[in-house]
Amino acid sequence: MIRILVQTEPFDLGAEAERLEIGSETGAVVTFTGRVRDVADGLQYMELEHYPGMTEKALSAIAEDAMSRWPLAGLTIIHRHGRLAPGDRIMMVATASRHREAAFDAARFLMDYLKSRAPFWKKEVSKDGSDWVDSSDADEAALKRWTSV
Amino acid sequence: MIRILVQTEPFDLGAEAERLEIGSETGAVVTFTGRVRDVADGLQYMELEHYPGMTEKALSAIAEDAMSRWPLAGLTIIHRHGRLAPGDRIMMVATASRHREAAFDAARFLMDYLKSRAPFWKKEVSKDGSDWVDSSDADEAALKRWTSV
Amino acid sequence: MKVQVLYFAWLRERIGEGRETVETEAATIADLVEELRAREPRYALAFSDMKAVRAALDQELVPLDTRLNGAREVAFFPPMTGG
Amino acid sequence: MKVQVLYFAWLRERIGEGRETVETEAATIADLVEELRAREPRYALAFSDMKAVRAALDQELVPLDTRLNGAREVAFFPPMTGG
Repeated sequence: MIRILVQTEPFDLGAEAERLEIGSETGAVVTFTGRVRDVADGLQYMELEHYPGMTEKALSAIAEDAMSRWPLAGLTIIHRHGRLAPGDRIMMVATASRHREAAFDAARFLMDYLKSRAPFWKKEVSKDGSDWVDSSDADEAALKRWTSV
Repeated sequence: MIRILVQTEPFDLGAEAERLEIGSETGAVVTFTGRVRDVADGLQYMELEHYPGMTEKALSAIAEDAMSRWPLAGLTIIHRHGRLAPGDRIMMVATASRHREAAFDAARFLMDYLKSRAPFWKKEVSKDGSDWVDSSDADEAALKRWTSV
Repeated sequence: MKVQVLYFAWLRERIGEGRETVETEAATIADLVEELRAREPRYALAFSDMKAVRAALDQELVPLDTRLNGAREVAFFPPMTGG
Repeated sequence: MKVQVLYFAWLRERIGEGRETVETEAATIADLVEELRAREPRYALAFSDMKAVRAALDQELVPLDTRLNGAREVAFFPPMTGG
């Protein structure tokens, strides 16, 4: 069961986790929540741009890949776009499985792929100007964990 | 900020995650929720015994260890005891950090230690009788991840 | 051949629009970049460092030497920063 | 020397109580196990496979050859199954 949402509105982490807690075969649910952090010179807001159409396709492909790699009962990806304030939630993933190993691995896999393969771009706006957030070499390197297998 | 609760009552995962989302330095919150799974011959309930006094000490020691290994803004451990039905939540951990790596690693570390080093014992009661859940070699082996460093 | 060309993030800002229809005979995405660059300085500026540019063909991430092959939509953007 | 002895899970069930005060001259936890075993069959049964028994001294997990050294509380239990 894959659930993918791309939206400007906030989401309810507790309710999303509960959606995955169905039946009595799911022993483990892992969630990750990403939030807007402040920057050195005081963030006014973050503007999250995305590529409508491709975003949904990319998230679905990443989700299907996770479902094929681990025995998951379900997974959820919610990613916001638009204007976000410091401390706002940006996105979440949640994974459900019989055991903790699969749930943890799959959540981490989803995050590693979302960071570098989902078409979102972050712009940080502070009183001194604005900057597009650079992609990180560490994030690109993190993907290698999953391809060397 | 360490929060540890040992209780018979259910807990509110969403509210617990939100407690860790303080300020604008925390970019990542990871949660793990463990649930009672059914067994082959139909679980009536699970009885969770623990060692009052030692439980709180052991959980505190595991939590302090995690705080010293990773740059965490906070972590939460809630573990229930008493009688639980199939599908009930048994326990949760939550970790908060600037970045996802520390939050994921710390949550996994907490789970690995809770499995084999927190004084809880699970008894599964089905209509055909009852059985104490055996500890798993895989759980014991999982601890090695953290000691070989 | 008519193709929809999309720009995101600072590529969009430098070029000044997010989407346009381009008439092109380019065989590959890289050829299309050359044609655009030759048009106007704002394109030359946007495409000055191709190591910082990624492309998608009909909404699939692809290398820059990929052939257009009748694609309807080509998108240019910096490395993604999701999550 | 008087020491509180606690039993959990199937050790508690086999011995038939969760806690008792024991008068002992044992030097180590293993010595205490020997004393208990000699007492009654239910103790011998509970302690028949020591590979399946863990111990805590004053609420700290310790090896079975640990010296009692005036400890107030000794606990016996199977490998833990938390989480």
